[in-house]
Amino acid sequence: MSLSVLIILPLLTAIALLLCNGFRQVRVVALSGAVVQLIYVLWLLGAYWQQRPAGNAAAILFEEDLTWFASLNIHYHVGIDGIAIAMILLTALVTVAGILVSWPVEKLSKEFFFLLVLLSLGAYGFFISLDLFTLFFFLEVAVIPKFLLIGIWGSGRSSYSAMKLALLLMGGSALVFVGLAGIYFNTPTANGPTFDLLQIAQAGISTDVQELFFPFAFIGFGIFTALFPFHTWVPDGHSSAPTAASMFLAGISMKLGGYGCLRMALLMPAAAQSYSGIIIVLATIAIIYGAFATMMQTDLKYINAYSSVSHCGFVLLGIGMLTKTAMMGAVLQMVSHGLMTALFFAAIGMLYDRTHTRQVAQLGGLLKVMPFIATVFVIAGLCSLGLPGLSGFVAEVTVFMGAWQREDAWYRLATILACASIVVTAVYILRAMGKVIMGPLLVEGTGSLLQQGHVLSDARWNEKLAAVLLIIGIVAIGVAPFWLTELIN
Amino acid sequence: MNASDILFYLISAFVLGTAVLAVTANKIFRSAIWLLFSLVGVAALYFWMQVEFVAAVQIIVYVGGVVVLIIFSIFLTQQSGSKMPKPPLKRTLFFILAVLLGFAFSYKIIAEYGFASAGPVKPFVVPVSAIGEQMLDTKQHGFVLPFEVVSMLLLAAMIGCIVIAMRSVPKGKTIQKHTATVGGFGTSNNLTDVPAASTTPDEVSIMEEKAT
Amino acid sequence: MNYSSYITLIPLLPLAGFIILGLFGKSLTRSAGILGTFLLLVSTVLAFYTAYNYFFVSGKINGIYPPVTALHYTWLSFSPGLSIDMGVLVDPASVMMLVVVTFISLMVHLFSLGYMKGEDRFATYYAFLGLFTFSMLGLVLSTNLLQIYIFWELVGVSSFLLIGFYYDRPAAVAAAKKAFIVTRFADLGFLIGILILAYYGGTLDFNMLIYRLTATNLSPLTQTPQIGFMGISLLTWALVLVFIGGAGKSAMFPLHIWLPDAMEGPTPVSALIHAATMVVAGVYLVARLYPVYLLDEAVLQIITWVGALSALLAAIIACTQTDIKRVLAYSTISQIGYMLFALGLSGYGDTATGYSASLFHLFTHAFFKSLLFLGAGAVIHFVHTNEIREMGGLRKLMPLTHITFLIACLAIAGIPPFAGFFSKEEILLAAWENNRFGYILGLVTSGLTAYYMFRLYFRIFWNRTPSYSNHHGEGSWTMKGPLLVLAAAAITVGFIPFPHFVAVNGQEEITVPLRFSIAPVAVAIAGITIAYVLYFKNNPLPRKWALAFRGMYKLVRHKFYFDELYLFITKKIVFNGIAKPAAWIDRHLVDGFMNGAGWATTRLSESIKALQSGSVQNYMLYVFGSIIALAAVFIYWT
Amino acid sequence: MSSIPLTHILFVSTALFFIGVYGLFTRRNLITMLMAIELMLNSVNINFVAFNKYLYPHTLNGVFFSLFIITVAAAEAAVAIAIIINLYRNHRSIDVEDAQEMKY
Repeated sequence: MSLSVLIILPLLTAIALLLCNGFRQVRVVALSGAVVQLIYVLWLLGAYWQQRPAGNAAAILFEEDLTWFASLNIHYHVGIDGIAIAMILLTALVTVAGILVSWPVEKLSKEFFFLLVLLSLGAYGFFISLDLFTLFFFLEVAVIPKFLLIGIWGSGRSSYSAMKLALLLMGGSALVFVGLAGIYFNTPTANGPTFDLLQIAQAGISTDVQELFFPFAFIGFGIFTALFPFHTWVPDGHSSAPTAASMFLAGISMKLGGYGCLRMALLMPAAAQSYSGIIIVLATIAIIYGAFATMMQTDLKYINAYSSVSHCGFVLLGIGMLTKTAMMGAVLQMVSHGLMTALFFAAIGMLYDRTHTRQVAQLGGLLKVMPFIATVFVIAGLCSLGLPGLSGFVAEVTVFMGAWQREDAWYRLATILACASIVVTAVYILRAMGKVIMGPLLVEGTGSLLQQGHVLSDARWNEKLAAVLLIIGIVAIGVAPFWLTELIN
Repeated sequence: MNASDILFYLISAFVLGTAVLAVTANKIFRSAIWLLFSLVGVAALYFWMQVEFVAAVQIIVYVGGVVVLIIFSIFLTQQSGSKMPKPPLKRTLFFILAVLLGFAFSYKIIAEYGFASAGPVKPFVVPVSAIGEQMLDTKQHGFVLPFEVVSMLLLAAMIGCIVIAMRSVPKGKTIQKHTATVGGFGTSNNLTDVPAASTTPDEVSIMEEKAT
Repeated sequence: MNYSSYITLIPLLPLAGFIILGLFGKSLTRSAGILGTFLLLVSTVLAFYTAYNYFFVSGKINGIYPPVTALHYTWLSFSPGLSIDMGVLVDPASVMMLVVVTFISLMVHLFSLGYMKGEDRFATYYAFLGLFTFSMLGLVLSTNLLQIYIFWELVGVSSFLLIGFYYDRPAAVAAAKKAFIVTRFADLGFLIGILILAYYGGTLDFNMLIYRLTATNLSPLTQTPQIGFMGISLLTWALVLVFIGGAGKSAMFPLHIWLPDAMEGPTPVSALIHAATMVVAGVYLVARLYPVYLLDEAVLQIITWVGALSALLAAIIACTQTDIKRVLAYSTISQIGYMLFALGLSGYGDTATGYSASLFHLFTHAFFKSLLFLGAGAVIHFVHTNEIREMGGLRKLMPLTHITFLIACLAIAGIPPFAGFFSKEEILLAAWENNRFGYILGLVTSGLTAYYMFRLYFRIFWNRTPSYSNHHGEGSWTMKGPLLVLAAAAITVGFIPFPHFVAVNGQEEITVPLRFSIAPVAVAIAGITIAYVLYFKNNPLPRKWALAFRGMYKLVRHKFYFDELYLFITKKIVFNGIAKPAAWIDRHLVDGFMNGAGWATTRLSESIKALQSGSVQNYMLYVFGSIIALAAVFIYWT
Repeated sequence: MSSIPLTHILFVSTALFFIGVYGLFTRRNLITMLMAIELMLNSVNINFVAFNKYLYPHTLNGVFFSLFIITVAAAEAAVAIAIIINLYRNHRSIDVEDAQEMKY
């Protein structure tokens, strides 16, 4: 049982991709790599579950520790707890789905799949790292492919979006690095400064240092997960990105930030406590304001991107509330939002492939011509608006229950406002759904294409498989959340 | 002041005078000739300092090699007799002032420091054999490693010269004037070698449609 | 008695139907409906079996029917003691609802076999019906506040799907959205109420919550009433918020606007969801938490007034509507208002009569209202219009429908011995004992109900000679059968000694004195008479009356302009006032700041890029200048 | 033995260096700029030899340095001229002002 396999497998896949010839080979290799990875992750999950009842109460399992760079005491130290394995599972699922959805990508397919695999590699490495430097390293590994994916395969103002996204995320990781370096130099451990999470947690960071460096690390990670004033890369980036990149971006990449914020809040509890008011204000603004901004969007991808801002606000709200339940809710929300938004983007991508428009006003009644895709769209929408039985509800209600445990009146007010967003969410989701899926059939973008005999076909096998995979995840959490909450606990 | 001293000042005056002429002469060919004299003067300075081997190398390499190379390149590139455009007066004045200032600054430093020359304790003799032995010596004060490095450098320079000077423009390709775009997305073109037009979404999706 | 062996099957069978029909419905076509109906039949039989076991085999213990938690497991655990436990709660109210829901649903399933025949998405329709039935049964059997919330949302979404079943009709889509969003808005109150109750009660379980709040002073909610918000105690807040959720689902004023529009769905769906089952969920919710509500009389009084007001206003509006289904929808609002009115009467000191009467009315109403809807469905199926002004004289063409519709009208008007009479009597009795003003309101509503129902009846079945030919008959027996069964129920269910079974604290029968019935029956007959005068024959009287009260008529005809008010709030305030500025701020201020930062950087680099001149000599100048400067620094400053 | 102090030789070499600098800046012809560079290199060589002779007469390090510098200078001159010729081919000019593509 080795966690390094999680990194080695994508690496091997990436190398194999470089040796491939022709896009048919490339996609098969990429898919099989992702599927093997998914199987391995499931196996890992099984192994993890076997450890717990066996009385293994250690916080971190499957540790591996290698000295990487001795003079700075940087280690390759990996290990997982329940939160990490939940995120890894999410990554594996979204990766397989993303590769399936990009099945027909012919343009520079080798580079495309290479970058996708690289992005997933960065995410895996990030989630299993226990060394802050390795963590940061993998965070950076995950940033660069996004820039290229959007810049090269994107649509619309792709270079602008790619630039914006890369610059903001780079700025975020610069802040993260300042925070991490601050922790590194100010932790009194026996053998000098260390990046090791466990040792730092054991040694404890003094309150002054926490309060100085927590904002850096938190805002830095926060930018990745659409913290309020730094969220503007989300709509532009997502809307310009190709379908799979949107899925990866929202499904995996934004979760890097949430996971990082959570780790920082757990590592520096004193500072998290003193800054929690600010975090909650920003998170509440993101939730409400993101939701209202979504109502006015006319492009399907913008709708989902803004709703991501709103939904990721729940992650930050859960973290900022600092109660155990709320934090669990934050993790649930990360997993749930990852699956849901990936599904949503996949559905939008499928619609766009056929109709060549994403404007709500130009679409209508698609249930008639592509029932499968429309159903996927409806399921994603219902999950987004927090329908019980799908994962969104479980996550949101957990966040609310946890948030309500803070007795302060202002925290309560923030919680109520956050609750109110479920109504706004319902409004924008139903507006989009009512127009695009229901109503009279209308496809303006391809009026001419239709006349030329193009048929608006329903989903192909690869798209069906991708959607079904994600829906299984959503329903598995929504119908039986206990397995996931037990895992996270 | 003995004859040796006078000789030194004479040589110095010669070196500096010809150097000034070399950098101010109107015609490029003359400039090269003045440079030649100046370099010969430097060689004379080495003789005066009793390092005959260096002086000999100076004459062989500089006078016999570099200057000849320069003259060749003059012949290759333009009419040797034509006058070069004079630099604008403002520029000339500015640099004369700047150079004088720099010289004064250096002069001051050198004069202040003084280099306590108690006179040579030991006469400075440079036998060629000593140079040769030390050059190829592998022991502590040997220079064999720099020697080898320099020989590699010379080889590299030789090949490099040939490659640079011989590179001819391949047929069918015009030299692209590389216009760098600020903040633009040059990467996509470099990476892909695909015309930018094909990145429009419609074509991509049409391609995807065809693929299935 | 151990119910767990089969009671979970009751909701799970319709769910199985939903999954099977949802996934494989395409290939089943006609048999989809039969499969769905069969699964529901099994459920119904099980539900009746459960009721039989519960009421007659297990019987009373200490004078009351004890609540039994038949199944219980932790679904989602928040913190120690606080978790969503999925379970099955069997108590008189839930068993009663179980019977009602399965029975009405079965009737609707049967009816739809004929009514929806030949529809494109026949299997999908049955799948959605299965989903709804599952959700409603889950709601009824909930043991837990959040469990009821979960199914609450699920019935909401199934209602959305069914209202929007004719998805290519913009009106249907708009109605579906409206229904979902309005109830969602109300659910927000419900959710916050749950959060308060759960936090201070320390549990989500109904029985535990009721025990903690009533039997002992365990909870800070009752222990220290001073903690509150805006001068109102938290308990009051929580109960009011929960009631808002209920009021939204039950379409009480001012959240009633979605229900009339919801009539865009297929008529059998209206019969099931928007008449008999889902819309009474609000009543059921308050009844579930009844012991807690008893702690706070102010909230109960609010409920009374909301109920009474809704009953009256909806009845008034119903008098002027001409769409057959909308009349029935307003009548539903009115009747549910009646139920809540009765439920809230306990706020005046009486603890028993109102509760039983309310649930009794819920019980009887389910039968005759679904009968009315199915009858209306048959009529619509026959004449292909909803507009009563285009109908008339159908009694000869649809004799069976005519008879059953008449029975239902008599039942809802409160004419003895039909079902509505008994339950209405109890409500009015409770009102008479506790709140005389409320009693008068109830009486007026009762008269109005009789009037508009018979207006409808005369208008459809008498009034003028039919302009239709009897070309395709009344419909198949799958459509007629349910009408007959429900008509039989509408006649008989009133004789069930309801308070004996469903009552707070095992309170015994309510006896209505015979002379008390005189006033309500007289009022009802008066209403029927007016309707007879105006509508039995095609005459100009209604027009005259409408003209005489022109202003009022217009106000009522436009439903007191509630829709316009809501449209103003949503369009002008929410969309233009909040959402538009938010989107604008995001694009121009927040994003503008980001772009501005980028722009500033570009400007800066533009301004210093001249340094990179490309001229070698300039570069050399920088190099030598820097060397000299550095030399000066090192020599003189160190 | 002469009585010339070390400083005088240094003055000469400094003067030669600045004459080179002057040429480097005022000339626009690449070949003449190269010549100026040669002058500067020579002045450095003079320094090395002079320091060796006056301050460390028992070693030969300065001499070696000047020898290596001469070698490197020769290589440099050759490469520079190759570049100049290439430039001339592309631009038909060896004026430094004409070769300004490498700007922003």
